[in-house]
Amino acid sequence: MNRICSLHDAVADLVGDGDTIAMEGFTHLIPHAAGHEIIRQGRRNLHLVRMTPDMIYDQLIGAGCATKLTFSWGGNPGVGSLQRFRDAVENQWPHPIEIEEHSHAGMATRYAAGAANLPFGILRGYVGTGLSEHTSTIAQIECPFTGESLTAVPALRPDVAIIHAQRADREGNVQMWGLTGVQKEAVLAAKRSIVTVEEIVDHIEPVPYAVVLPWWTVSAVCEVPDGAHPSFAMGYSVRDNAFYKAWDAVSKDRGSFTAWIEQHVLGTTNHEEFRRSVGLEVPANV
Amino acid sequence: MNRICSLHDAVADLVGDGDTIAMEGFTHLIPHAAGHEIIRQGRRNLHLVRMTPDMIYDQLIGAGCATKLTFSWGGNPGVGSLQRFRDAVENQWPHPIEIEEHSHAGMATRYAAGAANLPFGILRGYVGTGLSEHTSTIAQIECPFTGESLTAVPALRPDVAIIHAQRADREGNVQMWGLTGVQKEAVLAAKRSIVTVEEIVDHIEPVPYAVVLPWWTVSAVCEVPDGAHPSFAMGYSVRDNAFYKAWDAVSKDRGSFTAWIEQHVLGTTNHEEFRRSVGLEVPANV
Amino acid sequence: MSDASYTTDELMIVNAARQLGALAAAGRPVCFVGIGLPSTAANLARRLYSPAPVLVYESGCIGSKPTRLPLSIGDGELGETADAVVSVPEIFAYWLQAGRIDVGFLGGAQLDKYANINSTVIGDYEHPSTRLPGAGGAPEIAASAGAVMVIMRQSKRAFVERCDFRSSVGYGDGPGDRERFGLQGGGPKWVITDLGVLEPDSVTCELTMVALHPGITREQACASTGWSLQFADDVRTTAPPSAEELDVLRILQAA
Amino acid sequence: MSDASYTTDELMIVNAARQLGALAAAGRPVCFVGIGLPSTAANLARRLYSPAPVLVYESGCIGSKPTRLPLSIGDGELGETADAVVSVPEIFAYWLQAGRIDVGFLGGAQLDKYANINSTVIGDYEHPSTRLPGAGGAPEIAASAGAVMVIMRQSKRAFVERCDFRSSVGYGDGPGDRERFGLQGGGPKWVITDLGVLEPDSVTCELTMVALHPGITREQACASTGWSLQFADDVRTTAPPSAEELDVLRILQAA
Repeated sequence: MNRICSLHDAVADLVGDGDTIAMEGFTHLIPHAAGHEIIRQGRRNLHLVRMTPDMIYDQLIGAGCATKLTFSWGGNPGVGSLQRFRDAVENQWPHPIEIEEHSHAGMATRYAAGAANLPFGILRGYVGTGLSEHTSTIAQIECPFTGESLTAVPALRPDVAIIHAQRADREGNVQMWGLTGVQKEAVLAAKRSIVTVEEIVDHIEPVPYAVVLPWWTVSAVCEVPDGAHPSFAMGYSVRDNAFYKAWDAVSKDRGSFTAWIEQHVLGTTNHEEFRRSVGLEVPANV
Repeated sequence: MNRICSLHDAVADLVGDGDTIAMEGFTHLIPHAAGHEIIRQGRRNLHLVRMTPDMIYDQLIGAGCATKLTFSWGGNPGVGSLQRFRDAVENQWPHPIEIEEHSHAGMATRYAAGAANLPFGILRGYVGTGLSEHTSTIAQIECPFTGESLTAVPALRPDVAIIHAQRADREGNVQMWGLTGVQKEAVLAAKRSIVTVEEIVDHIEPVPYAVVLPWWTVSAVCEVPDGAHPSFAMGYSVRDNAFYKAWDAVSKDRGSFTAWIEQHVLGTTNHEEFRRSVGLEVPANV
Repeated sequence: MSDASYTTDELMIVNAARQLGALAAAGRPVCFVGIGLPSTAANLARRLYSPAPVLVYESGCIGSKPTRLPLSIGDGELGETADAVVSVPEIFAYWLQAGRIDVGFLGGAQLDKYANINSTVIGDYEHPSTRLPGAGGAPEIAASAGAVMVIMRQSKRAFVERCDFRSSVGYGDGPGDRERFGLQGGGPKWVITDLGVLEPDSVTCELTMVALHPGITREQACASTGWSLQFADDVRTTAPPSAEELDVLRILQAA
Repeated sequence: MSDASYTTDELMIVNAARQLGALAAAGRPVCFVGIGLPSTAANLARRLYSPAPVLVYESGCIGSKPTRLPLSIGDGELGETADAVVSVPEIFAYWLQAGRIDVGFLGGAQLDKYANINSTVIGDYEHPSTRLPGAGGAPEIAASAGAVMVIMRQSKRAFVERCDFRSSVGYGDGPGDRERFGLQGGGPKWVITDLGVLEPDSVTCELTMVALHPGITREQACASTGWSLQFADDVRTTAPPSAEELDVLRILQAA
């Protein structure tokens, strides 16, 4: 497979049933189009990992793709609950979902440990909370020099990391900027990675606060303009807050959710068709 | 003391006898002028810490300021040995020096742990080397999840970190770019910090790969143009390789070393006079 | 308050901002800010007080000076106006855990009398009646920030004797627990509600009503609290939001 | 070699570059480069072979494409031409330790028959006759790089039965030691000297002469080695540096 390929081919070749998948993005640069493609290709038994699962994980869970979720905060930011996530946890619909719950600091530490090829990371965290009691991947560890007790968490090493970035060059070097969250760590911690980008350019100009992933750390790069929608890509798009708000009503009901997925995701073959289907303008450069 | 002050006042107020001092810089941005000021003010019993002690640490050691050195590589890059460091270790001149020796990876891990307020950091390192046998600040630790054995090193928490940067604004926010090494970690790990800068500007423009230290993380900012010489500040100066090469001859002999320090460092009152004394041009903006 | 010329959100935001103003007077506080009421309060304080609080967002923005209120923690404006933008692992390790944050903000679905907070589940963890978003950044904000300010509407349902789940630790089960847990931050110091202000008692650590908003009675406060609410010896009445405070807040929110 | 039209440094550099070229043919290798001969060899290989090796410098530069040879590990040119510049803690944790480096380079004052290297002290550690610069990045390069290439002049003084101090581990005390130590990298695979090329024996792990440079005899090699030097069954003679190799190298060094 070529490093630069279609999102269809990247998901077909790199995402398997039962895989542990980390699709990261901290409000900014969330890889929604890639999530839709996973639903479209009918992946099952996925272990989804993310600090802040939001709408796209709600869709994956509701569509029955996931049997486990590892996370630290699952909500629709500024709107409220994730209805499909709640229905899965509270009512086991469409089937039971196992959850492994951490804090943001713990998840960030786990990704960083994975990126550094360490089996665990340490932090000051969790002590006294209910998480220590209910999550088995939290342990105490003693400092060999001071005797102080700290918290250890195991590294995250996803099978596949999937992120969205602003651009890549033709060699496959990826550049993202603005708030870049934990995406670099997720890619470096993963065995394989897919990056959707707003555009592929001849030459990447350095910009302030940019994170660059060299081509040899990325498995596949796919040009998917506005592939983060309704999230955004700084310099290319703004967050579609109305779309996030509207999701609450769509997702509240199993029937309306299923109809939405069938019409807009399963009923389309790619991101361009999805955009037309939900009434969004198709970017000029598609 | 004002945050923005003279280097004399910063060293007088923030560096005490017996302090642990980290003056960092990875070839680029080495705070030579600050080192001279410490010699000038006659500090004693310092515990010097640095990944790559070079000429300025050679001067501090030869001038009798230091009784301990924690480091990972001590040489004159591209030239050879540090003569004063060798004379201290091999012949206890001007007095014995205790050494605590690590690898680069271990030192970087130790600074990062200090910056993160952890008592230790972990890495895959040292196993099978003589360092494990001779350095007491290297320990084994077991992963609580996999049972795997890893190496632990204690955090570095210097009393004072001293670095050189390209610029600061009038509030004291510091910006450096190019190769920035471990300087951010050193400052964040230290109790106090002094930053010498090429210039103080009204407003800091973001530039690619820049590291910014907010004013509230820095104790003192001192405008010292070319304060890194013979090291360099990208965008302001180039490395004075001839000066590094010439140091070898000066430092080889105790007498010529002492004469040099007396004439150029102890015999001058600030960096501007030092520059005139060694025959360097004084930058126009002094 | 039905005829008040301000909303309960405005009341809480103004009182939270005032507390930041008091801290600012003693040296500019560094605030770790979430989106919503805390972000609004911190941004209001930035406009009202000098020196202005420094805003740090968990998305990695340090020293953000947004000209309009951010809609989300990942708002582009936060990065564009920041002194520095760092990664999420770094913001938690080098900034929050390192003790560089003076004030953290928390809210949640339940708050108990020792200022522990639940934002995880209502009911049993394995079989919850309501699954909430989860702890997010709260456990380590509660552990490591120099002080924590809680902003929550006061009600019997939310202010409970004991949380169903402890997402973040206030004073645990009472005096000495923070020390036993090795928590380095100072813990919750102020709870700003729509009825007034609670603070932990210096001996018992129990949240105690220290101020009531204009027109609020002790009976209303007790009726809106799920534990036997104690009052400070000298309960203040907060000043109503001033015209200036409301003007600046509304301009901020309209931008 | 007194009448050779190339220096021993050029000879070693060209042979090191050729080895990188052989690796490049099997997919572009990522090289962790120090300053000096390794940097020169890697930059020569970048110009001679396609796909070109990727250069990573321990100062934090990833994918540097310098147009002239860097004078130091912190040379501005390395950062300006890099795909990415990262901090020193990150380069060691996320890149070297993570196993992302295919080839690391090492040199030192002493090399022993199991390819352990000493760059710390000659003599006793506490009372050294010569204090050397120290280990620097070597312990973890030797531990974590996919393979290690050593470039050193061969002499009885430098090629010793056993190092005075083990700064970095090759094969320890022989077969199985790397596994026992839990080292994840492949260890030293090639030692390029001014006399030829040594490689570890696949059974004993002992460094064995597999190639001699033109005009070098087995006797010269034995006389320049502090242990009882073994030879491969089929010792090659290296090709002398070609006109093209020397041209490109000299243009590179003159720039």
